[in-house]
Amino acid sequence: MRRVSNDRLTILAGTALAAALLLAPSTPSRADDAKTVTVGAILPITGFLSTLGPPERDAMQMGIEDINKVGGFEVGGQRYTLKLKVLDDESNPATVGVTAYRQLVDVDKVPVLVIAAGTRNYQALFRRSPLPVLNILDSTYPSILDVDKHVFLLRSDTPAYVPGAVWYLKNVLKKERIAFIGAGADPYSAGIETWVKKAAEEYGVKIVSVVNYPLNTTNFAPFIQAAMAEKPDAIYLGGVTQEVLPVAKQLFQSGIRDLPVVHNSGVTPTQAKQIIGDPLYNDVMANNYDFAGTLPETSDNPATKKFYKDFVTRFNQYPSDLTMWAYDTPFVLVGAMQKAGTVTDRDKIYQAMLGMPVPANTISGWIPADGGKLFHDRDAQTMSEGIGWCSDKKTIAPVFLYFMDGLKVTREKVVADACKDH
Amino acid sequence: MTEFLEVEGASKTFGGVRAVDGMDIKLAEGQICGLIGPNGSGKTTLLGLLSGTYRPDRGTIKLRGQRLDGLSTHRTVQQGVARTFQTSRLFFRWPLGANLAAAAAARLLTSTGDDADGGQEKLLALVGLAGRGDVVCSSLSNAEQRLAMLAVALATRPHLLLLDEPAVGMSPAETAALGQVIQRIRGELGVTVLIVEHNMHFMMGLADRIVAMNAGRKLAEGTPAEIRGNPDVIAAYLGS
Amino acid sequence: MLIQAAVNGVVLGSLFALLAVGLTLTYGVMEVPNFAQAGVITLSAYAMLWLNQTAACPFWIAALGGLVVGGVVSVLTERIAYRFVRTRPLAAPVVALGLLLILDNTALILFGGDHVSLSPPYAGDVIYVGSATVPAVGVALIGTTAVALLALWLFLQRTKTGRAIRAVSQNAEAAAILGIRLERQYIVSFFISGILAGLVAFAYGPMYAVYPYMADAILLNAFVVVVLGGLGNVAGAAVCGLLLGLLESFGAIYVSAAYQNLFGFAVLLLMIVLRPAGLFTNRSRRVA
Amino acid sequence: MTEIGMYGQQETRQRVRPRPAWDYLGIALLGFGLWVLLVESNSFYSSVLATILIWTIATSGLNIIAGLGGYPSLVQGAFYGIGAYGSALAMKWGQPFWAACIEAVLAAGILGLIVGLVFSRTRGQYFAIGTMFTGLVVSLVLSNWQSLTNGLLGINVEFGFGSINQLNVVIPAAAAFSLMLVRFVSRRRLGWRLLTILEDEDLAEHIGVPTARTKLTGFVLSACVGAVAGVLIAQYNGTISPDLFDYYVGFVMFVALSVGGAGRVLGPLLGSAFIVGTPDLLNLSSGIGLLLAGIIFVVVIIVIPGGFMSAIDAVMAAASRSVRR
Repeated sequence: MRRVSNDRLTILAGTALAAALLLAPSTPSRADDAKTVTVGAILPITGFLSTLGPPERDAMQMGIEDINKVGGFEVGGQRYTLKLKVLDDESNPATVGVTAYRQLVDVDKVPVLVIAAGTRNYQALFRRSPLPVLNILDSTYPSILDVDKHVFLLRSDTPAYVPGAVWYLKNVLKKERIAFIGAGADPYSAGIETWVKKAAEEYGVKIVSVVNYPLNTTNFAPFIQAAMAEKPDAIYLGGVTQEVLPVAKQLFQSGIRDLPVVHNSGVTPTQAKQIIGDPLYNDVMANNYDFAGTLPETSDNPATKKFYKDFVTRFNQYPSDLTMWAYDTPFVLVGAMQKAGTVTDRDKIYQAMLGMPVPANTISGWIPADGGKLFHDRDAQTMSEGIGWCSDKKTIAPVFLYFMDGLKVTREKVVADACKDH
Repeated sequence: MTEFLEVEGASKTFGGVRAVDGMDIKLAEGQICGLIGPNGSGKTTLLGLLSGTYRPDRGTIKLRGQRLDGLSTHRTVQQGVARTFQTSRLFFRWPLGANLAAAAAARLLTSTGDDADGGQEKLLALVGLAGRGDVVCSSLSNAEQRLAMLAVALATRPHLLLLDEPAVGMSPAETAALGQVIQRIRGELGVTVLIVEHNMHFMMGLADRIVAMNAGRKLAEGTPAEIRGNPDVIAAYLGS
Repeated sequence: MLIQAAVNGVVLGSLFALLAVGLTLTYGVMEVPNFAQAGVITLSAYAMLWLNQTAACPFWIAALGGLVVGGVVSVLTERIAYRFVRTRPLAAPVVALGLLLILDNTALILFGGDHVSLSPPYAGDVIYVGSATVPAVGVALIGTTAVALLALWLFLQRTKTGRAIRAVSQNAEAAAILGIRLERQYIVSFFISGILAGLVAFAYGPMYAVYPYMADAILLNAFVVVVLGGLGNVAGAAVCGLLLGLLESFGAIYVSAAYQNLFGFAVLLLMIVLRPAGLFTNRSRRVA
Repeated sequence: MTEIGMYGQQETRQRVRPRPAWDYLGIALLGFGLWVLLVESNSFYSSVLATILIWTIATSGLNIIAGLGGYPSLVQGAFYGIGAYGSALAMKWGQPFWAACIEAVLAAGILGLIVGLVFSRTRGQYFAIGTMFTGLVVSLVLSNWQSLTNGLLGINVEFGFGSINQLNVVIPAAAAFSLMLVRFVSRRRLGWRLLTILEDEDLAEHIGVPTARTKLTGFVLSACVGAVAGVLIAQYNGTISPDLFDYYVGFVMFVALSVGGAGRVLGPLLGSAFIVGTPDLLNLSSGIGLLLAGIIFVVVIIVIPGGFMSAIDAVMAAASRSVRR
């Protein structure tokens, strides 16, 4: 085989490239439409978090449309409208997300960045070009708020809802022996495990077995077997919807049907039907309990009820707590920009965000911190809620409302006959 | 006096089959020795033991008093043993000259640096491939490839050259020419040659001595004329 | 406990065996590590799902349709790509990866990335074996594997085409000299391997979920099986599949669940070092 | 002129009368051009280019064992990962940056030595499979050894350079050096020995090439260069997590090398530019991007077996023929 030497080619390429670059004028940066502010978000549209990203995107779009519908908003005497730009991190922030980050922050120059997973992966980037970052998904423990002072969390953190689930198991369902089955590689699951243990110790419940299955497990039989060996009377599953539901399904398929199955996934009936399959899902979900933020569908607030109806009509899907929080996200951004009096100065917007009040027209029922501020140490909080399943209506209903004060359950309200009420 | 090549009790077993079973051979420097025997009698395996392709299970192999058994193949080559194969093996995508240069350079590591360049043309002339150094090996004819393989083996500057059926696929005329090439190799380079070959006629005219093998053992040894008349050899060939 | 672990192991082993025989069959005739098999499984599973849910076919009809899709897609991979790299063993893995990307992402574009469930009528049933419980879907998997392996064995031993495939697998050149039409055997092997992929989709889909990358992870385990069984050795793949399933199941219970997959990989690496030609073969032509 | 001639008969002449190093000058110019491009373009394109250059280093390393030696190593991603994790952890444990770099490269070299020894007897697809599963084991360890690697969350990396500008110089320089290294090795003893192994390993042994030692040297060198790339990606991203070094990364690096042109000096650059750059620059949704990547892999491998470099050769040969006419 003849091989031509690389000599000429290398020289040609090198000189041509160097010459072209030295001669070519640097490309002018594209001038943005002065009256539109881009809301930039990196969301998991595909990958193992793909149950979460798309509804959040849709809800943010709805929120933006609702703001634009009334003529946008005013900052410094100038009216602006919003537009949404979502990049998919494929549930893989360290590789895909990092690129998306540079695109939104350095090329599109968004004033505030909205992110979901991967906060820790962006730490170095936060330091290189700081800007206010609003996380609307990641409640993993230890909290992502310690990553950078520019990070805000627009949702309740793990310690704000997990202990309530254990409290409910002990005091309402009268269960004493919990088996924990977690997604070993998922930090969200690890955080839940930590707080289940803390709560169990506090309330006097026994954790009889803890098993964690590795990444990409599809057959949970050995893990279920290991968990069941200690004869638990309740099962706690760690992880997100796509991790939790397959385990719940295989628990059912292995004949384990009488024990309550508790998780913190924010699963909607639509997702349950899709992931577990019809008609099996109704049976599998029958003894499931899901503890997280309040759901829009169970709210008394008319604006929240309207959002729920609109979302269901438009996307043929039930919105979750995350979806509701995502709807509020553009309102929080507008509030911060108005308080800061700028739509471009990232530092001023950051300072404004630290002390901003709960913005108007939000629907999530944010519980303000001292002085009416939205963020408690950069974390915005709502009531938490436990939901159960109503087999006859094939849907979910709230069984427990609460707010955690440390490990103390406060403002609690147990709904006795949830399915009838609802 | 130490013999040039001295093999004592060499044995090799493959999966329970004794391919070579206690072979003894002595060769004097500058000899052309033929190795004959029926199919499966262990000739090629013995060649493999000498060239370091295999390691003997038992027995010793000494070249000029130096132990060869236990050495890896490339160490054996560096001790001055080169071989060719039954089927043509060359770096087929390379020109013949590059094949020779690679072989020469590999050898240069342990011996003093000869002029590889001048040597190359001489070698090509010696095997009758003068001026063919720029030809890519895959486009050489079968006979040329067999000669080229010989040249590559010689480029490692061996003292002992092992040829495994060098005349396979050659016409009678080409075979005759090969015989002359081998004579010249012995004559001009002083290389000792051990040939495995089925073509008895070719062998009888070429070899000084012949060793006959059967079932992994030495059957007979002697001049071509002695071997031709040996009843054991005849029986082995005709089958008993 | 012991019985339950054994039962789990047999279910898992059946899955590995079913997946591995398809891989090893195509490896045998063509020496390609057919990573694209995972993509064929995905497309076949989505075909079943589409037929079952969108086109409202009964489950069994949908399953049959999915098998055909699997066979056809598999033959397409051979016709469009693999046949061009037959003589280039080092190009084959690259092409295989490329095909896997194509098939998985075709599924992603057509059906989205969500996990969806394939629900056979028996999805919720449980069968009790002494003190152990087996999901009906697990029994279906064991049954499918048993029937498929038996059928494949009969096909390879008793039919003319089957014998031709074995001949090609042992020595393609010699088979060609004997007048066996290689092209035909390649196509038939890939079709069968596609059908086997369809069977994996049918039996495995209901256990976990259908999504574009559903078979990528288990394919690695199956690959361990293929190498352990001896590349191209169908019987070896079947036996090693079961062994690996049991090993992983008992390993998960008695050693560590987190490193379950690692047992298989560790055995594989040991194997490559100690007995490079595989457990069930004395062929050594592919190694030094 | 053929490259073959260079490590053949001209090898001995070269020692006496070295040729002017036009190749090195060319590569240096190329590196300079890439540096200009890196600092001139906006941060998004710049980051894509930096990633391409870091991949160029890793695949240049791979080029030694896989391109010159013909051994399809699929474990390069693991060496890349060990470079990244090794340097990040060493710095976390208080080592200065330069020491951390050396330790990370040494760690990769030692692993390379072990893997090379373990698979010394395997060839072809068995070697590929063995190295692939080794990569798999490394990536499993990276994601499961929580106490060391912090699992999937990954770890943050201390910045070892004075400024980002320094890093922007180091990356193209290192890429250019990695190309030069392959160019250098290919004309030296190690290089032509690897090439004889690529052609026919048994014959190589029979002309006196110590094949086992040669492969091992090549493999360890590949591992070390891969680790250098890992150090740089850790510095550039400021954060690392196991999915950056998943087992398929080694596979994709091999694909990048094959697509660019295995055994060719510029092959890694072209292949990396193509594999890393295309999805990002075309800004495709992930499904369509990967589908397209898959189609292009298959087409390139089938239609131009020698990769882009051989296509360029063909074009240049045709051009020079038409000029002469």
